[in-house]
Amino acid sequence: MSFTHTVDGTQWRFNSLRELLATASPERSGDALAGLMAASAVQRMAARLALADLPLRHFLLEAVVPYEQDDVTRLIIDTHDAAAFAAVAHLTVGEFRNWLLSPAADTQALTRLAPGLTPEMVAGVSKLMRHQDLIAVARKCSVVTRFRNTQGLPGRMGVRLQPNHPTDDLQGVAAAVLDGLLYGAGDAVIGINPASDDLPTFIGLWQMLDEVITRFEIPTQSCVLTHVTQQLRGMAAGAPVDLVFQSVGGTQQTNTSFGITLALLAEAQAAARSLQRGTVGTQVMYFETGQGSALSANAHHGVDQQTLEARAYGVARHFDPFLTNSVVGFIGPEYLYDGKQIIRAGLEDHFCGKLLGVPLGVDVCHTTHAEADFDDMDTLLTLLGTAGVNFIMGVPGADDVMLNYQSTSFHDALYLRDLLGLRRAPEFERWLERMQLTDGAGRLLPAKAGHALLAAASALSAA
Amino acid sequence: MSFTHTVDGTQWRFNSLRELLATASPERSGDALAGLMAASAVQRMAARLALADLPLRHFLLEAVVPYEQDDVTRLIIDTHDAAAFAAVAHLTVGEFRNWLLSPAADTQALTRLAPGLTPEMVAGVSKLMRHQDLIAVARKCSVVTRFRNTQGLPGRMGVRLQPNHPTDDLQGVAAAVLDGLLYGAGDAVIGINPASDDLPTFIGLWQMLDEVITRFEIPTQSCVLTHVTQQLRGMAAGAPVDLVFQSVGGTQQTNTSFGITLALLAEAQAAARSLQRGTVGTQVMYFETGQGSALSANAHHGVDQQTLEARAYGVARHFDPFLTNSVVGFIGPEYLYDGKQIIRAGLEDHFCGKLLGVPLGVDVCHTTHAEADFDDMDTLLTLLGTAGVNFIMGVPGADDVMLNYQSTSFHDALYLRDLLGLRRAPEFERWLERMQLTDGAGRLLPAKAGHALLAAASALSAA
Amino acid sequence: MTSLQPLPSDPWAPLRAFTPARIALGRTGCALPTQEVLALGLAHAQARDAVQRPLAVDRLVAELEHLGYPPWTVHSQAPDRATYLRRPDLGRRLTVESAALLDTQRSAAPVVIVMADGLSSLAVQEHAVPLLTALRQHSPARWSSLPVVVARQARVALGDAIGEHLGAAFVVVMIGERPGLSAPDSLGVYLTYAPQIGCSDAQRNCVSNVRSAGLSYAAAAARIDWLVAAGLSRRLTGVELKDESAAAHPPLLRD
Amino acid sequence: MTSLQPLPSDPWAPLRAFTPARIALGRTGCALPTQEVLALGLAHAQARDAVQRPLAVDRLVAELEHLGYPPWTVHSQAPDRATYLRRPDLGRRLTVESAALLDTQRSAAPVVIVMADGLSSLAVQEHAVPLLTALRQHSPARWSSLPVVVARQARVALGDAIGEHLGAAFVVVMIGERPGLSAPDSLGVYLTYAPQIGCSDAQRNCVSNVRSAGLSYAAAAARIDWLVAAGLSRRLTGVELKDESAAAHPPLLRD
Ligand code: B12
Ligand code: B12
Repeated sequence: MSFTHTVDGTQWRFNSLRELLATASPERSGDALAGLMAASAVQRMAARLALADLPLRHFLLEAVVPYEQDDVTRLIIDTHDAAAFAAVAHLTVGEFRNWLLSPAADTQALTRLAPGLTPEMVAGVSKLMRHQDLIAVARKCSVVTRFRNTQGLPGRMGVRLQPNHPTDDLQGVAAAVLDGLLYGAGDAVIGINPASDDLPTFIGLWQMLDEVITRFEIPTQSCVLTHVTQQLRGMAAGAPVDLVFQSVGGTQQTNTSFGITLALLAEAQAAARSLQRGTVGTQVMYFETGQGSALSANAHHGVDQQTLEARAYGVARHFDPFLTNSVVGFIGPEYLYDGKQIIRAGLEDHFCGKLLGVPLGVDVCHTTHAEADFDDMDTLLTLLGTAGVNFIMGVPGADDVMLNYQSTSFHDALYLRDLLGLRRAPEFERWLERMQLTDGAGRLLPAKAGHALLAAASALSAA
Repeated sequence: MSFTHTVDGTQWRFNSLRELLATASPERSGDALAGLMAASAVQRMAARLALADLPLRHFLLEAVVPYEQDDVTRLIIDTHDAAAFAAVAHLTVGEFRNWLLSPAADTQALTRLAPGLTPEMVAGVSKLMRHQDLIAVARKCSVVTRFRNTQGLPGRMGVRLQPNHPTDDLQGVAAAVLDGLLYGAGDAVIGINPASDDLPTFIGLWQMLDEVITRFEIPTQSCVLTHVTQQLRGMAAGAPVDLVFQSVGGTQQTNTSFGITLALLAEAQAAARSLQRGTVGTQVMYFETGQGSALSANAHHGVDQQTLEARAYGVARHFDPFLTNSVVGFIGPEYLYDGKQIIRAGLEDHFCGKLLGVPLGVDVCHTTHAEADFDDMDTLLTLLGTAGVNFIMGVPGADDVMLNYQSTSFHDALYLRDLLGLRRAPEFERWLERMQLTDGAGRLLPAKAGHALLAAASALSAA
Repeated sequence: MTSLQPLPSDPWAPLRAFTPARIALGRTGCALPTQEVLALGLAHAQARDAVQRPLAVDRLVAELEHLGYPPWTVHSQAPDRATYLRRPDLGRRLTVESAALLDTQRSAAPVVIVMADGLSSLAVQEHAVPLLTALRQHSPARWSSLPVVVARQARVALGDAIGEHLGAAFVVVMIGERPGLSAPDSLGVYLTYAPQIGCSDAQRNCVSNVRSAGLSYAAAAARIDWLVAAGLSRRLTGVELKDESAAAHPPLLRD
Repeated sequence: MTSLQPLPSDPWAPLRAFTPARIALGRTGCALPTQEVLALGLAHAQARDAVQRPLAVDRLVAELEHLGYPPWTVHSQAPDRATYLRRPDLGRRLTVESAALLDTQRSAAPVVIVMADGLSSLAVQEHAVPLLTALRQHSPARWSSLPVVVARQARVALGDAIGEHLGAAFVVVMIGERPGLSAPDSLGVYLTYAPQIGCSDAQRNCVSNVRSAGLSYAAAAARIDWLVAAGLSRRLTGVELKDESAAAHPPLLRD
């Protein structure tokens, strides 16, 4: 379908929903690269005005990627909950923004609505929203998940402990794990990105993490972020796999380039569930996404990268994840050029994920080749804290020595907790206090000589 | 004095404190314009490393603008409180940052320290700080001031109601005043920037504001932001002047270009005090500052614009102000090029002001000719909210129709209050509740038909 | 602009008649309604265009010639808009050619008018000539015959250089103020006695916000004329010279 | 680096021996100590330089010639660094001249090596030749004589185009990974069977983090050689081919 809007006598025309959404998107290097970006600020505003008038229902009639060609579109359409949608079915996108910001849209109403929303609707409304809107609405959403602890409770924020090492050396990884725990991090997951690709290494990592978690009775979960097929092999070999990880994208072709299918994800979910390793819940999936991956795989079908990112959350949602993480500044400047674009994208991703009912965390990060710095990261981190992000990353000194990018440090998490009073997952919070690593208010205490974790550290050094 | 630092075998040399501070400053269009900016990122880091090693005491020995030539330098040196300084006298700038972020630097300690700090020390340490540091430390500072209400109490934030009109039309201004009050704004001050420059107009404005405040018994204060000499004339003519306003800069020459002297400010302060119009306090001065004004007046003496801005707070501090406002993005891109530079400058200004003991508010704003937009403003606004800013602006729809720039709207203030639980000045909060404009939690209620302010609005319409 | 279901409007909406300010916008929760957010966004996009738009010098020159003020055209040292925005210092200096041109044209008239693009060429394009007409109507003796200079990529202080090179006793700079969201075409008028390179802003007076929704041509002309007359006779402008052209306004809201 | 009074250090500081990661940094309140903030800032400044640094092609070519692998030099369609960073699509395509050059050079060798600057020319400059030497040591038969292509402004997928034009059965791309704060010189090796324009990343394997503080040349060579051998014999690379070159590691921290 085509859309028009007239501004001061000039008629602007948009030939499809895809084009309308792309033209309404804020300036972004990835959309420019794909040739989708608005040609002028006035044209962009015309697209937003046209989008504001579009009935939400229309999103159920016009797919941005054809139903016949794409299993992500089919997933979205086939699992759409019309009953939940009824609450907003009479609204246009612009009216939907008004409703979302109104007191009527409280946590309960938003939770009920989530299954009625498609990724494209959510992406669409986000394009009419300023930073403050993205924050104010996301903050009202609540997505609570459970495995060995409870993530996403109001006023709380988790941290993924990311103890990567350039050769996946077990002692090196263990050292970073201890560092993170001593800094009070690791409730969301202790998740290692391996540099290597061989099963024995992975099994070593799974076992080591399992031993640490078991020995110190830590109410948390582990993950080795290799390809899902390796994790299936690991589970088959009896490895102690808690969460199953996979990068996912918003189109079938992107997922093909990642070497995965929806069926493969379902298989992995079933396999991990069957291990029954969770204690307080059975949500076993951990997904990562990031604007630009579809375009990078030449699999974007002329759709803007933010809409495709929301579609990736559509994929994630289907597998009832424990965690979903937008690695927002991870890939590079070809998709998000500078701090400004990374900050906006981080807020959009968080908003879209939460509104869809996905437990969204954000890897607040940048690469050295982007025009961004630690100031920008502090900004995004702080904004996401006020927006109620489910979890962030914890990397020693913010410097990932294997993935080669700058994320958030354990210190950054402490800053944010202190600034906004954000507590850890309740089970993990109690554990830290029991271990005398934090005081009653969750503030870090200096680890006393002879502390069990310090003893483990000494044992490691002696090994 | 000259300073050197060696990085990876390369020796970097800085020929004066002035040069060291400028080179250590983050990228900024104004410093580039003045030819003061670091030539490379590595050179900038070398300057920061050298600065970290510099003893704080050195700032008392080397003035950035010569003592003999500049009355601002003389003010800073002559009023320095050595006893207060003693607490940190043994530290280098880098150690001072460590101390500021440590729990030892609590609100009390920082309040005691303030008179012992010079603007240059504060500017210096800010150059070693990331956004999160600027926020975390500023938040611990507390600068409480009083006139007809109390500004700066912890957990509270004021709003200046800015009802400007392109011809200073009394009805037009009154309409915007009512709009702001009905939106719960105006506790910091109701302050009009006049477009015109004639005393009768000012007297009309002063009288009108006085009538509104008196008639509705609003615990707030008014201000007409004309040149201080006009305000002196107004007071002489018996006008009801609450706060005296003036733009100030960080060098004597800048102030000359503004047509003022320190003596003139003292005269105005004495005149306003003698009117005894405050009810809970006697702080009568309102200052505005902004990075770039010295350079614009060709009065910067080779000092970077952020250090000069801190010196302007040195001027403000001397006159015990009720409010001091950095109009951070107000002037234009030649001093702060884009959203990123405006955001950083806003956080620096707030940090420096607070650390010096100045009641700093920020006009979170941008001009159309800068590379910035409302997203950037939302970002800075939210960050400053977490940092504990004393007050922000409230402009109808964020669009100042006389000064031609975009500031924050009454709505923006509501957003920030709701997001962070920031309350209004206690006296004004009680007034709003008494007037049934807010509920017990400070949330805006719809004004009921027949409300006194609505009646005034009707009377105005009928007039 | 859009056809969204409107939100309940603020009961004081009738006050909008009194001000171009965006009052009584309504709200959804704490936020601006979608319509208003979009209206602001569109105004911002348009105002950014206004900053970039070049002055149509030919049109302005033709209008001035028609009115009997054949102008000289000068250029600041800022070659283009991008440079102009980052380098106000260059916007305050004349190119060598422009300075040379003016040097050959030294005039006997005490007052010179500069029409400068500033940050909004639109403002000068629309309002400078009508304002000059109003000045001539107000006080034909002073304003009927005097040199006019059209200046491109100019800052206020370029008037000092122009005045100095022309040997004028007084310069009146009509310049485009930075474009706002509701006023992309606002004209500012800066008045400097004894203009010379290096004058500070404390030595000028200002009449601002001249445009349809702002100060009318007639009212502006009255003020400017008063300030020029007073400035010439008291031999100064700036902080020491206060605008006394108007009478007191009656207090309002008194019942 | 600076001479600040150090803050109390974390008691687990000895663990630093096990990892290049920035562990046990200490803290002041919730924040990183000044020393660490400055160290990060300096590393960031330096790593940003590493992104910009051009590959010293002549030096690399000379080294390869000396080793007995006279290389061909090609360029992607990204003319310079600024374009390369914004246009990965261009970094995946050969210039017309480069494509033509390779077309005339079709070789019989099944495996071709591409040494590409990627995001860190430093990585290729430092590690590509030693890695090739290690490969030749590990398995002289496979690695002693084969074509090497030096590619500028290249992305991983440029190897597909190179492989296709040369008609190679297998392409090994040694490429500079994006520079990190502690590893400005990390080399990644991407292996693709039957390379052709349009291959997806699911069709490749990867050996990553080759550098002094990372995977050693010998260990990397063993993996690469295993993957090439397995890939050639099973006629595929990618998700279906799992690296089985190594033996199990013993579990740790067990007491
Ligand atoms: C950036 C990156 C990504 C990005 C790539 C997007 C992009 N456009 O750049 C994203 C986030 C999408 C990604 C995804 C994955 N990655 Co990755 N990735 C990296 C990283 C951090 C940097 C790569 C780099 O600098 N390349 C150099 C530049 C010049 O090349 P480029 O042409 O611009 O980019 C291409 C390559 O980066 C390639 N690529 C990226 N990751 C992977 C992984 C594999 C197995 C392959 C074959 C190719 C590949 O895709 C890009 C586009 O063609 C490396 C770590 C490192 N230190 O290098 C890990 C790394 C290469 N990735 C890895 C893995 C495991 C994956 C996943 C399989 C994870 C998962 N379970 O889904 C997926 C899927 C990859 C696939 N088949 O497409 C491992 C590989 C381990 C191994 N030895 O096989 C690494 C070493 C570390 C890690 N754990 O993340 N990755
Ligand atoms: C920007 C601005 C400033 C900036 C100027 C810095 C800069 N480099 O641009 C700052 C914040 C420093 C400033 C200060 C003041 N300003 Co002022 N300013 C403006 C504003 C918003 C825009 C001006 C503009 O667009 N100029 C056009 C561009 C192209 O010119 P430019 O060469 O780049 O900039 C020069 C002029 O802007 C000039 N200038 C700025 N303000 C003033 C004020 C006076 C009285 C004079 C003579 C010159 C002057 O200084 C700049 C550098 O030379 C106008 C409102 C408007 N709608 O125009 C008010 C305005 C001109 N300012 C005004 C006032 C009152 C002041 C102050 C006197 C306030 C005070 N009490 O201290 C001071 C001091 C001015 C001085 N003597 O230097 C009034 C003037 C009223 C009148 N009719 O006389 C105005 C109309 C509105 C207002 N209330 O702020 N101002």
